[in-house]
Amino acid sequence: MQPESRTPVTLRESGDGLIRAGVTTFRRELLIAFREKQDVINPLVFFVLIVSLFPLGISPETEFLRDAGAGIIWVAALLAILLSLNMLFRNDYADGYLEQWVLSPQPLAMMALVRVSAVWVASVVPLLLLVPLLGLMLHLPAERIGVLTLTLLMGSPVLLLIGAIGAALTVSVRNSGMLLALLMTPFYVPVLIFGTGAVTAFGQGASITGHLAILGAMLALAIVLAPLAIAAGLRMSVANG
Amino acid sequence: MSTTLLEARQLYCERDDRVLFSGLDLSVGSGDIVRIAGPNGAGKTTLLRVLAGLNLSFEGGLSWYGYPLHQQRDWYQANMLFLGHRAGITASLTPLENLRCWVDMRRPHREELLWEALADVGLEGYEDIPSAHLSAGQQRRVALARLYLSTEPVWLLDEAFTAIDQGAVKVLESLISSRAAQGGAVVLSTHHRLQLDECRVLELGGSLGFAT
Amino acid sequence: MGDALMQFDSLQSLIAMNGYGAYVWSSYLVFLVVIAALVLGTRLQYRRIVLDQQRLVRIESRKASERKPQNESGS
Amino acid sequence: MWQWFHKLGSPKWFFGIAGRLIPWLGFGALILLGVGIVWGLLFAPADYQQGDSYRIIFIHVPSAYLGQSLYVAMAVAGAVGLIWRMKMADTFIAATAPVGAALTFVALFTGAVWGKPTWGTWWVWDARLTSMLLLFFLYLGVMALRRALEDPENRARASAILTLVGVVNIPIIKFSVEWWNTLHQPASIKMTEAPAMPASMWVPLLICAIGFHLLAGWLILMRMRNEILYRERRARWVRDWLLSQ
Repeated sequence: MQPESRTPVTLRESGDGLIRAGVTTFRRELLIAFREKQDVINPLVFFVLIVSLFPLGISPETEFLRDAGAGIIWVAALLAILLSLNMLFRNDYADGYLEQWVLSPQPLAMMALVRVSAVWVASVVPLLLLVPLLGLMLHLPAERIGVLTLTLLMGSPVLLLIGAIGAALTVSVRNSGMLLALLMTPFYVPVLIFGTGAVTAFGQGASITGHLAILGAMLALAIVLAPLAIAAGLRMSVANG
Repeated sequence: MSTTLLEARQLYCERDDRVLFSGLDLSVGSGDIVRIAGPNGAGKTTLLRVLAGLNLSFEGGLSWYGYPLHQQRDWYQANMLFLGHRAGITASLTPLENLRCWVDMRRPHREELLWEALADVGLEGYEDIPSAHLSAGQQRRVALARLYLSTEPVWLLDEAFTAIDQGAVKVLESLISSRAAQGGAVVLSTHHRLQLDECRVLELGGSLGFAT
Repeated sequence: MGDALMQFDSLQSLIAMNGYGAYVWSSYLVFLVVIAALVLGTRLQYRRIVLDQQRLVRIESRKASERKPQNESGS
Repeated sequence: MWQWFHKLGSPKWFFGIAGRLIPWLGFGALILLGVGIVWGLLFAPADYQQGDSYRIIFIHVPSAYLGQSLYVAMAVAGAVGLIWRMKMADTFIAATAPVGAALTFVALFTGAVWGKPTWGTWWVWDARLTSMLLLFFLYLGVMALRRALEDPENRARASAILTLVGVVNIPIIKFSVEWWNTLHQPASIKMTEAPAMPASMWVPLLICAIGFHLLAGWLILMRMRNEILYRERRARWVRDWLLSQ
């Protein structure tokens, strides 16, 4: 059996099948997340752990927890996302799949966006499912938990997209966990301010449409600009392997 | 003369204070096999990564099919397969899934082709166990299975023959020559003594690097 | 200087600055310290580079002189 | 076209130009800062509200202003470095980051100290001070990333990307911090805008501002020359120049 290559040489115009490549990247990320459950569970446990520190550390009175609850959950979610970001590209960089992925004939920024959204679905949505539970733990009234979950729903993709820029830049750095947090946390401040701002405004009976509009604007900006920076960062990290 | 697929003009590259190569010209046409030879650390890997468009810190011109490469990145990457030091196999996925993810990013494929490619590299029965349980040599074979599936005319193989046993060496050599025979072009670096007669050698390190 | 004339009649009043002296002078002190640190850092950086270069040249000239006695055996 | 741009940023040419500029910048800064600070400290009249504590303004405002404009300058250099692959752009970022960080720190410290006599607390979560604190973290981020990446090419590209991401975020951060500040800050403690200053106050401030710019230029050019000497240390002209020192 002459080991002839299975497929003839064909000079292709350029990579077609953007949808197929996107679906493949999305499905692959979910498959890996499902197979490596630990990488999804750890941030969740960390999230609950951080939230339960505040009543212990400060005070368990209902009155304090009701005021500070939204902020506590937001900061804990932010830190949990930062934790899971560190592993975002690391395994693929180590085993060499990252350079194959960068070399695939598809627009890298688009693929990066698909990949980050897959990670959002795989590891951040479970986080959001925990928010109502933690809200009750912190004696938050039901509607306020609803608003809190809504702001996190809009804010967490922004946190993930911006954090992925840092992950792409530091993927070739050895123990880059702390470095990633140092680089990206200043960029999280606006999202944190308007996320918690919406909940406090709702608590005082004020309308929150303004806050949600700004969160939406940040989300749109992140979706458009962040993938470009992520792609540039990945090309840089993969350069000399 | 065969159509030139990949061409490098006056390549210059330095890394941590050493000039790896300067003034390097290389023209690879269809049907060519070029072996990059030179001692370790002479810049073989760097040159291959420059040709693959991964490494951007070099000076000089690179063109694909006559067009400047940095303007034709997608078109070039659709017609080029790069195999680096690391196999690029994800441990938590099975060989089948690894191959499927790789091919799906490039073109539609028929499922049985994957099974046949894995059979060709001698991995029958291992298709659907997680790659983590495979040995390094077997993982390398999964990467070689891509060559069976590859319709890309240009192959860039870095240390192609490392960590594979004698049987696989024969297979790889015939694959390379058949790719060149079909009008493709292969640029590879290896320490293994290659039995391919019609292959040009590009010497790196020491003398001025140009295609002998 | 327009209507700006000397505001403080004595050194003591200048230092005290109607009670704000501590704040004003500490700010200017920190400013001077930071700028001095920057200038010093730049100077040290420069000196280290010059020393490295001179060491490099010495090593190379010594290597070159060692190679000279035996016959030139190719670069 | 690409080659021509690359030649434009040739280190040797820049090294010579910077060499001639540095003495002028140095003396200019010395004279202007000398005059500005002495005038501000000794001759400018006390502020009717804040008394003499406002004299800190002569170093607080210029350093705050420079801290921000240097980061924007780094982002511009980053863009130039990414688009035209010019090595000098990265030399500028490498030289400017520490200077920007130091000046932002000076602005932070003097702002906090200025707050003490005015509102009785060492740190006021005022919008501008908080934004400056975040800007200081951005500088530390750039410097930390540069130290973490060994390969010069990666370091250049990574810091260019990070400064560009940063410069896009600075207005967003300032806007959100300002909004957040109005929400939580009772009006009385709001840091007063620079009061309508009589000539005897804003003239020394202007002199100090120009002096600060010359000082920053002086420091940055010196550090850029060091970077060039290090990066081009194998070049013949560097070797001769260094040995002639």
